[in-house]
Amino acid sequence: MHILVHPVITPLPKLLVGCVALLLGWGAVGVAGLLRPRSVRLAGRVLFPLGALIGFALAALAVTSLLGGGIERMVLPIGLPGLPAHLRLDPLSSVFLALLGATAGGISLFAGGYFRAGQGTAPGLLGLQYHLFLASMGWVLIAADAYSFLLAWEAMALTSYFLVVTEHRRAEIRRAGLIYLLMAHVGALAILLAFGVMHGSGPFTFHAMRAAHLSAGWAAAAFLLALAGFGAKAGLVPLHVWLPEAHPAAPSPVSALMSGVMLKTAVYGMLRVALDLLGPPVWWWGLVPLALGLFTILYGALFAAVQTDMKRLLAYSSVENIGVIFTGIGLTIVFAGSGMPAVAALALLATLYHCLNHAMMKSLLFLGTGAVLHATGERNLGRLGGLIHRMPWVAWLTLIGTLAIAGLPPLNGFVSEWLLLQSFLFGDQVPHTFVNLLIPMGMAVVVLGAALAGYVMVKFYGVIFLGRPREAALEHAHDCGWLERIGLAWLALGCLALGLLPVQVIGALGRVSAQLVGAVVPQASAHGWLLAPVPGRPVSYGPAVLLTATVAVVLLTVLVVRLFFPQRVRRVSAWDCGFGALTPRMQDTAEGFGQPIRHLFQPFFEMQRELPAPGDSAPRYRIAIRERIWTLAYEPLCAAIDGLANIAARVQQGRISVYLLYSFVTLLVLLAVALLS
Amino acid sequence: MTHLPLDQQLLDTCAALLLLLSFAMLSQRRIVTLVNLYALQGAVLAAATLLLAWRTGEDHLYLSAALTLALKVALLPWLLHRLIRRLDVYWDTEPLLNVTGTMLAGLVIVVFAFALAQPITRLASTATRSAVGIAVSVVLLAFLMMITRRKAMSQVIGFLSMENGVFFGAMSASYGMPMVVELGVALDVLVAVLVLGVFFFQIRERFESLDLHHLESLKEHD
Amino acid sequence: MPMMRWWQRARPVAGAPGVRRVSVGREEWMQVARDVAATGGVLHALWVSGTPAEGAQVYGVYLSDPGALLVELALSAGDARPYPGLQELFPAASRLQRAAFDLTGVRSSDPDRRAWLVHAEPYPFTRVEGEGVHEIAVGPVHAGTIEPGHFRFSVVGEKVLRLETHLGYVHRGLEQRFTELPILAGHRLAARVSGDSAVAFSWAYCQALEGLAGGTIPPRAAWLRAVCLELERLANHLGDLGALGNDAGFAFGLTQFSRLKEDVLRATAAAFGRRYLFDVVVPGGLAVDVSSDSARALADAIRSACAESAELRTVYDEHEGVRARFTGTGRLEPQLATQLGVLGLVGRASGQARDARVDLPCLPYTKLPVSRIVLREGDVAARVAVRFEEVQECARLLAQLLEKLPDGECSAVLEEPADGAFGIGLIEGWRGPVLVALQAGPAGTVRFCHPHDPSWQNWPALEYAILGNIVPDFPLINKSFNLSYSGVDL
Amino acid sequence: MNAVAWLTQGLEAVVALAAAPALLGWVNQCRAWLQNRRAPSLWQPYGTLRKLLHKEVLIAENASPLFRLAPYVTFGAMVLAAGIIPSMGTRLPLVASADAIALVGLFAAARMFMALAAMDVGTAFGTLGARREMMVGFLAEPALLMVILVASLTSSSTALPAITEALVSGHLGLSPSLAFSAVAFILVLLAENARIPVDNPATHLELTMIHEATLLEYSGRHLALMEWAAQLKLFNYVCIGFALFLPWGVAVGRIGPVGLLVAAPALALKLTAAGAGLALIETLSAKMRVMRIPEFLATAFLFAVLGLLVHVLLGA
Repeated sequence: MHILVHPVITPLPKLLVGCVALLLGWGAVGVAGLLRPRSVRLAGRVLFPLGALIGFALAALAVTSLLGGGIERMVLPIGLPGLPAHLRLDPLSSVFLALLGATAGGISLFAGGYFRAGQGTAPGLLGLQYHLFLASMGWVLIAADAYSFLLAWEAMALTSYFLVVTEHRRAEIRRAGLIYLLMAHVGALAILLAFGVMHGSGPFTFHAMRAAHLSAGWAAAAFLLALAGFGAKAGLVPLHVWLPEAHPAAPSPVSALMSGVMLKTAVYGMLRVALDLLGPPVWWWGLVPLALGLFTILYGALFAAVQTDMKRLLAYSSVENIGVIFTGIGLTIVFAGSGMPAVAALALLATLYHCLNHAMMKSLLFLGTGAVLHATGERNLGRLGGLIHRMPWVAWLTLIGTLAIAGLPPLNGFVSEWLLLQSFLFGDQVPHTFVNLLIPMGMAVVVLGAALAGYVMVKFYGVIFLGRPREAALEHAHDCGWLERIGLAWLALGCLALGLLPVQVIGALGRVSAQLVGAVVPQASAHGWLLAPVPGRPVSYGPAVLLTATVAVVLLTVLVVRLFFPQRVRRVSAWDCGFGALTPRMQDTAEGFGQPIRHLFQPFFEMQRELPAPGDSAPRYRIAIRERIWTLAYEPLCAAIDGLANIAARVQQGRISVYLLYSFVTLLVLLAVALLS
Repeated sequence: MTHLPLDQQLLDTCAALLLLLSFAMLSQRRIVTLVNLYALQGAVLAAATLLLAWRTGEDHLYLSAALTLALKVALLPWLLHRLIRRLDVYWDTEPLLNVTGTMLAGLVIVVFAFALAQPITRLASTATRSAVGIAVSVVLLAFLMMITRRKAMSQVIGFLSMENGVFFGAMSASYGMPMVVELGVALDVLVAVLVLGVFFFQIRERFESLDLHHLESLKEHD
Repeated sequence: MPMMRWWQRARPVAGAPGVRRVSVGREEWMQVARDVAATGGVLHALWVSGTPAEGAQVYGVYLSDPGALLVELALSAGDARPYPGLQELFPAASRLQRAAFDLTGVRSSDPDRRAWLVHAEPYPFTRVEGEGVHEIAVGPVHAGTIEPGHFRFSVVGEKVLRLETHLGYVHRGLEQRFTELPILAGHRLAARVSGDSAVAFSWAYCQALEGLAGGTIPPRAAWLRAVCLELERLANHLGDLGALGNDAGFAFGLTQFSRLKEDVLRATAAAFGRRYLFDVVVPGGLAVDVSSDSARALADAIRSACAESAELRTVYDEHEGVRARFTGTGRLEPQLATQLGVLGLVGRASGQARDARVDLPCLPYTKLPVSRIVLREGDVAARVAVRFEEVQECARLLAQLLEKLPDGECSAVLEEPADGAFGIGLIEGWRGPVLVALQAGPAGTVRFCHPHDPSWQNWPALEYAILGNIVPDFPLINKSFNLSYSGVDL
Repeated sequence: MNAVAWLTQGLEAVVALAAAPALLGWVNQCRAWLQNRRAPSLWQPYGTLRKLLHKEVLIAENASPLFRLAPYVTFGAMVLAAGIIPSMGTRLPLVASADAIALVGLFAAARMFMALAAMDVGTAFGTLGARREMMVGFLAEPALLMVILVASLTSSSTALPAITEALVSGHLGLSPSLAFSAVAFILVLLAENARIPVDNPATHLELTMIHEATLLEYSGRHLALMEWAAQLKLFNYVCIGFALFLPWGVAVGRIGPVGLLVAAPALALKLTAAGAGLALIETLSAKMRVMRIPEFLATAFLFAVLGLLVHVLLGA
């Protein structure tokens, strides 16, 4: 197969135009909702499905662009004077556009059935915010200058903020929104500074930035600033604090969109800056995201394990997955900077693959919790249970997402995990002492994180869907509607497809590795149906074969057992030790699942516990778990800022003439500086 | 992958075994087992010395090996076992750091030790390049063991294991110390153990326990 | 000494040496209890005879400094007022009072009014409030071949926040059955109160009966009874030590100790004609005599079992895994043990230096001093250590008993007791002090008989010992207590 | 040729299926002898399976289809794993579709299904078993994976056959890092197969058990499949150990059914020795406190990491 390492720039940007049109289409769908803002039927039955169609079209278009492998450019005469909006569609953007379109399509279908008239924002307005959010994310992915990128970035932050505070009448949701907005802006500021450093003396277009030659120090500064900015958006520890607050606060389709897609725009930004705009990366840069990523994996997994709110659990699981992705980015940079492009390509593929996977499975899970929330009105794991009997569609489709995110073959989560480990195995060949020692040890953390994810997911699925209902009200839970089912099924299908067709997906993603690190990996073994992407090593993985073989063995077993041992099946009550009064209270709870983790990883958690006294006739138990990071970093930081603000407040006099004096003095100082330089 | 000669492989294996035994000692709380592990470490050390002697043809290394065997595999463990029986201390109390924590710290120490050994390694002959790092690790791990234990008995064993590390390091870096020094060290160790034995009886008579935190009470209080 | 006041007022009771009886009024009932508690005494037994309609007596037995004090509170007929409950001073009293209510309808002032022996309605367990607390309900049907009892754990994950036991699944109506038997045949039923303490209960019954009938037994019978009692102790301890090893997953221990126990049982069978010593102790003496040859063989068997047990002790002590499981598990602090009035073996592992063989010795223990074995750690390891040391002590006693066995008859004829005569039997069984209170009826019948097992005191202690431990350590802790179910279900 | 290869593949799985109960029987026999007990017959596990298969199946009223699916999935995964592990031959068709990482994934999938099924009925013991099973798993899996990754660093491939072939051909020589990973592997094997000191396969005390607790609600053929899967798992783990540390006797290169026959005695010999060793370890140790298991597995994990470190440091 012929791969274009230096793609040709096509003269007529057909696909890019189509792309812009589709994004505008989302905008239009959003505006259309304002016609009858209170109408649930219009938004649910018409607009959201329409938005879904646009999403699918966008995905199709992006895949076409990716398979074509070309780069398209366009300049739109909007924006600042002298800086029109530059747009560009290349393999990297295409992958993320495909991710956006395909995921958003499924989520929009679900959202069509999900939003009802409630106390929060009116459906029409919600639709506007929702579709503008989608459009701004798309715009981020095709923007090719700092100005339009940041504009779209801020639009994305603002629209998502409004979506987070949909139920703004609750104080904790307003607080979550505030933290989110604050972190988003701190992040945006870092990105702005990064662009400021990168543009050198040229214009603010990405093209100019690629051409600019930065000194080593400035390049490193730009990289670290970008890492801080995009890391804050993605939820990299310690900048993740907004994520477990904001994701659960938002309505479930929005949580799905934020976790599944919005976090990936940050990953896109990181890849764009580190591997494209900054030119060939320096190997040691990679160590920073690698170390932070590894820590994030462990941190996210541990906190997910002790959560009792199902959406917070998923939010922490997102933190963990962002850790995996940033670990991959770090590895890519280390390998690319050490003259190992083929291995760098492998690590990059693992990163991209995990982005796609996480978009699919996390959206699926968030939508699943949305359906549960709708049916039961309950987010607390302590009051759920046994829903597989009441909501079979949601339960079985969510099971696919659960198994996928636990990293089990033959589903998709395993593929990216596998690719990442394969690239880790080259870590000992990095030509820097110590680094070659430490990188393979990082593998241990990835593996531990993956295994912890399995623990977390058994807790998540088991407590919500299996066992006995913990509350009587759950008996009346109902399954979700057909539109929601299609949305869930689409995402589940995505998980399956990504899991079973890695050869094809890797083939398509090869364009990105060619663009960013200048190398591709082989995809298939000699037979053609086994994934064998590891350069120079005889390793292969065939999920389809594995699945077929498993199904064959299982069917054979069923057949043999049924044929030769057709003993009848009798339904009886569960074993109760002769006591005769099993209650739902006799099942492990979310706290119960968290207890061993809390016990084992005590230093991570800040716990306040109230244990019942022995012999107390009305015993009580209470536990509150907080992240130490609040007491260690954020609270002192807030206190410091408060202090500084108080000092600054002295400047405030309330008299116009004093303020004019300040302005005047500032002007003079600036002029003096200009004069002297 | 480069193919190393067989004797190098054997030497590397000995080095790895030494490290393994150090970690095993780190996680062991039963003092009798600690002594046995120490004896085993001595045996591996003797084997390594023998190997090196055979390889380099340096005669005094044969003597070294014999000395190691006699002292560290036979005499000292025998003395220690006797001491344990006499003093009736079979178990160390719960270590200050749990096993996982100790092992993690040990892991970090090994990485650090190899960093430390880097410059020496460059000077050393190819034959023993990797061994220096392991020797430093063994010394530091023994130190860690002494830090995390309460009972004087395990601290003595830690001290002896530390000496093993020093010996292995010297041997691999420069094919052993001069014979006089070696004999001197051996004598020193022996005397140290005897003196400590007497010392233990004194401590026990004073405090009726060998738990060293009792020594804290000797601190002057104001 | 406030206790001396009561002690001087009290009059000796027939049967066990060192027991005195005092009748008190309602106010004094509480005052005695307070005085006993203040001087470090414990409540040993509490029972009620009679009914509210025809008048009832509430009895309490305290083990205190000068000896055992039997306190009697008479409630007049038709007096429906509850008698003052002792649960504040002696936590174990609560269940005794509730059980007494279930049997007789005489109520105490205890606010806890849940039925204990009557299982008519679902038992309301104390619920631990708070998010995430869940329950584990085990029993009455268990996986092993053990007696029925229900355990309700309130846990978070593995951590136990509260344990509540519910017993009474094998209530057999023993007290009533006693009254249907001739008084001279009651020892057979007594032996079956708790099968593993057959000798202790039947001896206690016989001691009470012989006391109230005014008879004495030949010295040889007393010595042989002690042989039986110590053999029972030895066999049970050996069995427990094996089972404890097994519960720690050390099956080697189980097989070895099972074999040792079997050796002892076979030697017992050779000497007494029975593997387990049911119906050997009979009113007036012993049902079987032991020949000097079989006594010698028995002594040999015990000596070798004891030596092997000592060897196995080093195996247990030096085994890292076993040690890790035993040490610090299920700790019952001496202070708490005092507060709960824990008795017997479990108490001795938690610093409660009580042994009826030493404190209130009867023949032959008056002639053969027993050394008390007391440890203070209170964990499973301590309870194991107490067993190991008691095995050695048992072997020493048995050797001496068998060596110095007096000659002569081993049984005497007992006269029928007078109507209304009252006696107490108090024997230190392997588990702890076993008490039988017996009142004769007319013409050789039983008016009233109350057998009391030390498990009554120790079951609540188990609920405390598990706190802060993890769920899977419970079987081990439970086995280290090894309490009787049937002994308290009655 | 292809048909022959698949036939051989099937044969290997069938051999595993047939031999797994005997391995357990052998371990039980050795254990009994070491504990001075009279040993049960070697064929006892077969009898148990036969008995269970002929029994009526009882299912809890509130069990979902997941509960009935889980035994088949678990069993299927274990049979498949038996086909993937090069216990007798290295060049078999299924082997290429899953490397060692996928194999660990397969085990994890089986475990997850079992844990979910245990939670399905909603009893105290089932959920408790599921939690403990996952607690063992989340440390045992990484430890196993690290062991395998250390081995794959030495042979530059995560494919088990490649590792085995590299070892058999002997051009690796002595590898000190394997000493560390072998220790780690033995610890993991004990934990993953519910052996003492992690779990007591002989106990049925509800409060202490791990693996048994997850099976408490199963009966009849479902229980038979679960038991058989557990026996296969033990067999598979022992065979992974052979593939990583003791590959001698495995037929390298293309083999047919005849080659399998030649490799079988060597496997039987190794299994006999391994079974006796396992019984010895179990007899000598006591079951540890449940909350110590993580410490035990962390030790395994760290030993594997140490092996990695030694490998990188010594370059061997």
